[in-house]
Amino acid sequence: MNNSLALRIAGAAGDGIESAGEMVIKLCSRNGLHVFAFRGYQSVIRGGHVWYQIRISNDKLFHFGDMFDVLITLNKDGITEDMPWLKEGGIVIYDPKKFEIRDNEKVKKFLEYKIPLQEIARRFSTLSVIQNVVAIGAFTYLIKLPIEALENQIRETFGDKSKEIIEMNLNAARAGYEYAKNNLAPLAINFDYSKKKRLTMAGNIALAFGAYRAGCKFYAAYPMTPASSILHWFAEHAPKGKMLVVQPEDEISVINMTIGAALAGVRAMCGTSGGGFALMTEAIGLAAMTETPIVVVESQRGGPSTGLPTKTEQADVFQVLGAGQGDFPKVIIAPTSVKDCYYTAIEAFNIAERYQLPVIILLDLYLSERIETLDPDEINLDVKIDRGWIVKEGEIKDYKRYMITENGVSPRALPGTAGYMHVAASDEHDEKGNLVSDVLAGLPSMLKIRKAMMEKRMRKLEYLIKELPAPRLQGPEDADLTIVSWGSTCFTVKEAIKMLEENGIVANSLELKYLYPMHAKEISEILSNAKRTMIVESNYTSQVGRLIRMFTGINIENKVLRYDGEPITPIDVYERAIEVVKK
Amino acid sequence: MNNSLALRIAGAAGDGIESAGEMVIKLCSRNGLHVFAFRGYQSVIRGGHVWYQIRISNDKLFHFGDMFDVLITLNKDGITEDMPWLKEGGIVIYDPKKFEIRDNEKVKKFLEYKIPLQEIARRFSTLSVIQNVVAIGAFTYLIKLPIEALENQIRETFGDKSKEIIEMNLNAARAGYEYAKNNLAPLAINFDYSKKKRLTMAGNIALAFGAYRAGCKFYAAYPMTPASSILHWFAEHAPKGKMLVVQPEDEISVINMTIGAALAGVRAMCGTSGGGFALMTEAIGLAAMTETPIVVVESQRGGPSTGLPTKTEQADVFQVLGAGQGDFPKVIIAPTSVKDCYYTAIEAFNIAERYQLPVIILLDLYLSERIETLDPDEINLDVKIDRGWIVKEGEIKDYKRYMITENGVSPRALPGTAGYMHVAASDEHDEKGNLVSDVLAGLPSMLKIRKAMMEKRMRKLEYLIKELPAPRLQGPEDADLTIVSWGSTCFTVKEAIKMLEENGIVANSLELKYLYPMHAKEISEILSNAKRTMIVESNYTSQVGRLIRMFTGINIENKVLRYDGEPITPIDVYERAIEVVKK
Amino acid sequence: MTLAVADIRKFVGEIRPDWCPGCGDFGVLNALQRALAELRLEPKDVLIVSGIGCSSNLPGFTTTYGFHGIHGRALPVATAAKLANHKLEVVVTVGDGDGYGIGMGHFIHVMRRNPDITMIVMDNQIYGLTTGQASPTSLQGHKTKSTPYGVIDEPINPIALAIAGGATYVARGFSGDPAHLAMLIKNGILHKGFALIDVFSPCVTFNKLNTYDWFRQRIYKLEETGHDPRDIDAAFKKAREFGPKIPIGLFYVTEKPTYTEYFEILKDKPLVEQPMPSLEEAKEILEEFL
Amino acid sequence: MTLAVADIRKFVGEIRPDWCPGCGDFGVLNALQRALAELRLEPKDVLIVSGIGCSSNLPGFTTTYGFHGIHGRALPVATAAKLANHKLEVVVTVGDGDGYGIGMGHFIHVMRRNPDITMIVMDNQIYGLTTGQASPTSLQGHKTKSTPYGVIDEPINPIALAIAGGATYVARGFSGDPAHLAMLIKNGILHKGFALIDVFSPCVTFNKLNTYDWFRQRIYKLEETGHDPRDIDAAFKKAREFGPKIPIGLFYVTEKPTYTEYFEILKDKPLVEQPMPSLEEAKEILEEFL
Ligand SMILES: Cc1ncc(C[n+]2csc(CCOP(=O)(O)OP(=O)(O)O)c2C)c(N)n1
Ligand SMILES: Cc1ncc(C[n+]2csc(CCOP(=O)(O)OP(=O)(O)O)c2C)c(N)n1
Ligand code: SF4
Ligand code: SF4
Ligand SMILES: [Mg+2]
Ligand SMILES: [Mg+2]
Repeated sequence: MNNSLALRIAGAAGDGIESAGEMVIKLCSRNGLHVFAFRGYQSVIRGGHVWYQIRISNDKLFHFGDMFDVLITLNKDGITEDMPWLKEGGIVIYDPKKFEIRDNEKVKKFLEYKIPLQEIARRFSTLSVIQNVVAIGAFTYLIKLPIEALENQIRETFGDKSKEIIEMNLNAARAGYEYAKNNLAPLAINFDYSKKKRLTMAGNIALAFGAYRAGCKFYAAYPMTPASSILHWFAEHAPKGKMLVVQPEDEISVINMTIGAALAGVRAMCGTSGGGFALMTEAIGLAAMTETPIVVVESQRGGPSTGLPTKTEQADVFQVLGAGQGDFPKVIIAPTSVKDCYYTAIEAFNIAERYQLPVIILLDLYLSERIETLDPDEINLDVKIDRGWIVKEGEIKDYKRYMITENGVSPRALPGTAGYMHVAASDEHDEKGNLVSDVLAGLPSMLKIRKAMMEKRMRKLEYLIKELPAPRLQGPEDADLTIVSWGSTCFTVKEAIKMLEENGIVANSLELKYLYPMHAKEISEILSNAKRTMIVESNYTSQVGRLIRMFTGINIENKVLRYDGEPITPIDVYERAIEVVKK
Repeated sequence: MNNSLALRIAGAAGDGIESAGEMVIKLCSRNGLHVFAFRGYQSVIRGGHVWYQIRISNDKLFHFGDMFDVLITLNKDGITEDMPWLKEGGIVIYDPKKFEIRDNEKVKKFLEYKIPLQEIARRFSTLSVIQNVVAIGAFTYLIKLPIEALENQIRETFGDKSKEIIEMNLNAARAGYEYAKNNLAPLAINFDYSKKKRLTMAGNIALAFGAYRAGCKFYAAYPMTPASSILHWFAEHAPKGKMLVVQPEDEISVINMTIGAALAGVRAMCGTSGGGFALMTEAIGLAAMTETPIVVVESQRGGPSTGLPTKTEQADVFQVLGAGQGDFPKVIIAPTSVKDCYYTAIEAFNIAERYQLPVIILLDLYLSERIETLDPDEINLDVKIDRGWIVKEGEIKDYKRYMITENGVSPRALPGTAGYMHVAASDEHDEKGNLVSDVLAGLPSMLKIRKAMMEKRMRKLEYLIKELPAPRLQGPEDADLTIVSWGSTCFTVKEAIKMLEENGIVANSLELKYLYPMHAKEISEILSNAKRTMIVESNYTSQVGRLIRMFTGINIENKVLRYDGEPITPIDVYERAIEVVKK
Repeated sequence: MTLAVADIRKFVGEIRPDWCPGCGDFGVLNALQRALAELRLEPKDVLIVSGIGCSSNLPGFTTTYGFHGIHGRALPVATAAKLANHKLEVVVTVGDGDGYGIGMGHFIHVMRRNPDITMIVMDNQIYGLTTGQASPTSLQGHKTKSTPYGVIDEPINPIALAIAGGATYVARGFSGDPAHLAMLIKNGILHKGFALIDVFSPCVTFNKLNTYDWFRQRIYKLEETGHDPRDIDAAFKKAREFGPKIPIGLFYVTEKPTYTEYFEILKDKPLVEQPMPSLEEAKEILEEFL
Repeated sequence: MTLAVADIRKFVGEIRPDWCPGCGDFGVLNALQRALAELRLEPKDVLIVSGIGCSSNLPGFTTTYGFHGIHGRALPVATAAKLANHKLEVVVTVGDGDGYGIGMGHFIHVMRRNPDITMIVMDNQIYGLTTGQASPTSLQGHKTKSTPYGVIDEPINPIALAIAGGATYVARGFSGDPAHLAMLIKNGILHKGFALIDVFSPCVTFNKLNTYDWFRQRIYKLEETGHDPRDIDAAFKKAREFGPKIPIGLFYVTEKPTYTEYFEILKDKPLVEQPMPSLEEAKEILEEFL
């Protein structure tokens, strides 16, 4: 009896795989299970081969599963394309009337659970997507959930649809359930349905919700996979959340609007992927120079250039690090889980406003789109909002917008406040904001001002890094191997470490969230004390490996790198770890 | 008797300081002297304080002079602002009728050479710029050149002007000469005027000329200091050089046009500074992904953001390194002298076409604008042009634009060639150029193609680095100190090392030109063997220091960093070197 | 003109278009292939440049040279490719988001230069490839993924902008009428100078408002009225007609020198065929530095 | 309106403009200061947003809030600042290169949204700050540093583009006539919606062609003709007049809802004054994830 299971639903784009997946996810999470789900799709609207993989368990999950136990496939491609990842001895659910599996296609052992999906579905509707509901009905039986659970779920999902539609779905679900009950054996699982409902969230949405919670009032974006769902969430929730959402002509406008809104005093954020971010880089420097606090989300996808728009990668680290000409303070944070996306959004706004600089949140498709379950109390709504030093009328004399201070942070006055009028300028300026680039540049007195302003701005990072929680080694100190990961891959490593443990190998883990500024001292200490080190990241050149070496001098020699567009799996990490430890 | 002298001419913007400087430069270079000149000015058209500093010598020069020996100032600002850099005991040439130097302004000892510039000038013209000519006339006497030398120079310079104008200038020059002869003592210099004429070139112009020589047929740019003079040179020489020059609506258009022209088969280049380059980053990836060879010039200036538009800095290294999302091959070359600008342009085109990728030439204002003299035979016109693998009709069967090869380079077919039609795509593609991002992404077979294509592209850098000349240590191997410099600062270090030598300290020098890919092994070896190391660069964070550490693990602990907008001087390097060696 | 099927086939690529069944872009592709065939062009002499979007996948479905660049930047690539080799027939095929959203700056500026290229915009009033957000031509009130409560911004008017921007050939087609569209494209390619052909090309998946039917109920052909496409004022009036009646066809045409013609050195031969500078020529320029 | 010198002084900053003596931008600055004074605005309530260029230095010479951003991007900054606090009077002051060159995309798109901001373009038909290259409004044939053999591209027509782009107030002034210009600016600010005021503002240093005299010989005032600024066709005709006679004044005006008005939540109070979400509100949204 297992208490964990991975299901893959596969079919053609347009087959409704996404909504079928979502229904399964909700069905499980609302019945007290943990879920971890991820979707495979292409940069095409119809006709590609798509899949949704949903891992279900009584316990917290860290990955959607290297392999899956059960495959529901709506077409033959599911057999030819998905078979490599079906577990030996797994189950394939399919409609034998639609296609047959030839012997030469049985490259491994599996059980065939044949269900006449189409035939059953036709009883209720001519819509082919109803087949999914039949299959989910059967699956509900197989995982030993009562049909009522699915019925409730259907009523919720189609709440705003007509009675007929709801009935049609209910009937299809029941028929699938009945068919399975009469013909198939339930799975050997032992799910505990007594726990309370869990939240399900994708990384992007957790981040959007966190931003909302932090008081973000302005979100701007130009559509771009995999960041678009943030835009959609904000657009949907704008009236309720008293927020403005704009979709301007391009990403240059997006970020400059974000700066404009922040200048006027609201918390403002924008989001994009690598290509859109490339267009924003000039204005990242503008935000830093004018000391306007903004939050920019970059969700990475397969590059270079248009690359693999619907696939994951973590290869934009140097793009965000190098964004904008010149030396200036910026912050790069890569949240490590869906939950962390929520808290990172809040933290990002607090940092941005406390230090009056641009904060970049670096996600990737895998974190943006994967779905995790959370206990409701894991999302603490009672969070600290720190808007930094915004001066009120009359509060200060001899106001200087860019006053030189110990930690580099100067008093910020919002337009409309009497007495503090000034120009926020992208040219080098003195404490008052007056340009020194024009008439004065190069004169002896101005060389001093320039130097002081550069140092004032750069000091922010020195102070900030002291405030940020330093990374700590997770797991036993004297492990055989220290695995470094960042962002979306951290959870994968957690799972790999469990697998290693089960095989008698002790590994510990260094998860990095703050990429820049970096905790060089602490990381250096940890890595110097490690027996062996290995880094895990989804790119070709080991970008964060390079970053670490740049700031610590330490070369992490062993690497798990993947750049084919699919997320790194625990198996990838596990296998390489074994090699490293054994060599 | 010195055989070297530094002159500074100072005045208000609009006083004609630039053309006065140019006249002195030509006067000297055409009479067989070496010159090294640099200009200080501001981001304002009129009213700023500007200067031109010209160092003159019998020998090759590497800097415009930490301090100057002679100041010609047209206004009082020259006294208040330029005095710090006048050598103790130097000479100030000024018009006592225009202003007087008060005792409290004499912060150091200097000789006053008073010339009634205005009065003399008025004899010939009401144009105030004629004062410059009078001053240069006097200067000609002071450096013991016959007046005929200046007369010839004036005739050349005003060759296309009216007879009256030429006469007016000649008379003013003669009058200045006469006045000096009658009233002032010539300088204690020993210039050798017997050598043949030398070329004078600014870095930008040497680069433009090199590009022309390399067969560049298309130059695109949007005006931006300090890159604009490349545009002006190309625009001027387009008809003669059979080139097209365009100035489109923005830098995004600039680089995409460059790609379009290169695609169609001509050698194409574009140029900008940091802010414009920020807008180009997306298309850098496009060039790499479509494997279109382009050359992009980025001349750095004081950042961040608009920053100090007319001042120098070397702080865009990470911007160019990180340009564009994803991992892909690009090349970054930072020429180290004016002469090197010429050869680098040619090399850049050869690399771009041989490896079908974007090559970025990284200059800075100091190198772009400084003027050096060269012996005519230092500019070899008989250079090698290597256009790489361009396939002719019928040459190849089963044509695949992105054929996987050992060194990653595939056969390039120009549109218009029969039989090789294909699409060059920014999406990931197979060898034929067909997209794999669309219907196929994520399928098992396509994961392989993706991986192979990534590796094919990245292999280019592995092959290229082997071809590039590795950096070598200059000077004695067992020096007390190894000084690392790159780009525009290399020459400064040369001069500093001479100063150290004169003071009994032996330093050697590692000059870096190829920043990416980097000769990690060679650099690592050199630095590991050094007694002490020090890096010299014009930025806050020691960007190339970081780069070196990233690729070698070696931290160059001692640094000479300057970020006030002025070029690093030999004295800056010398003083820090002494500290480092003595500590 | 009689046209053998084989002639069109010459432009039909190996890759089957991956558009949704019924997508308007099929009609555009067919019309373009037909126009190229009717013009008796050789695939090797045609360069189709696109950006990113469903529509921008078009070059991959033909047999010509193609460049599938980045979002919004087809026009600069195409302009320079034409300058570098003006023997090529250069066609730009993009979406409304690509051409009029992120690419707006280039769109306005290309018209000042009047390069002899033909720009076909598959205007489906939606962002197709990114799964259905509002585009610059989405109508006010349209509910999309990014505007669940309806579009606020007024749609841009590409025809009016093209006329004001100085385009020399301004037309609109409908992918539901490929013969008419092919005629517009053919004339656009024949036209000496920059030709814009905005095409109503319905997105059957994400735009449930502006469907084939929606257009069929509204469109009429300018050719069937007395419209004089040489009259800029009449054209500007017609350009603003977008309600119960929507005109398609040729709005405006005029003659101006093309970009290529302005460059003296191109009179002789295309840039790509010009020789590298000789040693003598280089020496002459080097003299300037002495 | 009687206006004390003190009223204008209120908007005169401490920093002396660093423009060349005689630069057209002085007239624009004066006219703007005058318009703001006549409108009895308080400096604290005015936000002047600019880009980069000689002209874009303007905010530094006033006493209001200012944002001196990057080249070409003033409009997005200004649009969003206005959305975030619509109590602010937002004015954009940029050059022709900034507004019509690199900023063209934003220029066209801002008009669709009709935010209540006033855009003043100091159009000197040259790139001033970069020392004299051709700009998008440079006339054909004009010899500049980047076009030593004369400009090739046809100049863009900002007035025609603004009309085609949907601007609701389209005017042109001349910095040599600051009283008239101040009137245009004042009415532009009073106008509810996006107002464009293109200003002939000669660059005395780098544009030796389009001088004060050049304009004085050509310009006439639309107000002094029978021009009806509510007639879009007449406006489009007038917009194309650019030869021996060049009209200045108000070309076109109309009414449309402004951007701010479209957002329900702004009816109540400016965005910047809206409270953070309460714990209850947040809880309610969190429920959606259960
Ligand atoms: C710089 C950049 N931003 C955003 C995207 C994402 N993107 C891809 S296609 C597209 C819009 C597609 O709409 P349209 O141009 O109208 O073409 P359609 O798909 O409707 O044919 C967008 C925004 C991108 N590829 N690059
Ligand atoms: C992205 C970018 N490209 C180029 C520049 C350089 N630049 C500064 S001002 C300017 C043009 C100035 O012309 P205009 O906007 O007409 O203003 P003017 O100086 O004539 O008032 C340019 C190209 C820049 N600052 N940023
Ligand atoms: S999503 Fe729309 S535009 Fe894209 S292929 Fe489908 S129908 Fe065509
Ligand atoms: S250069 Fe031209 S635009 Fe700039 S300040 Fe001088 S006159 Fe004015
Ligand atoms: Mg579209
Ligand atoms: Mg201008």
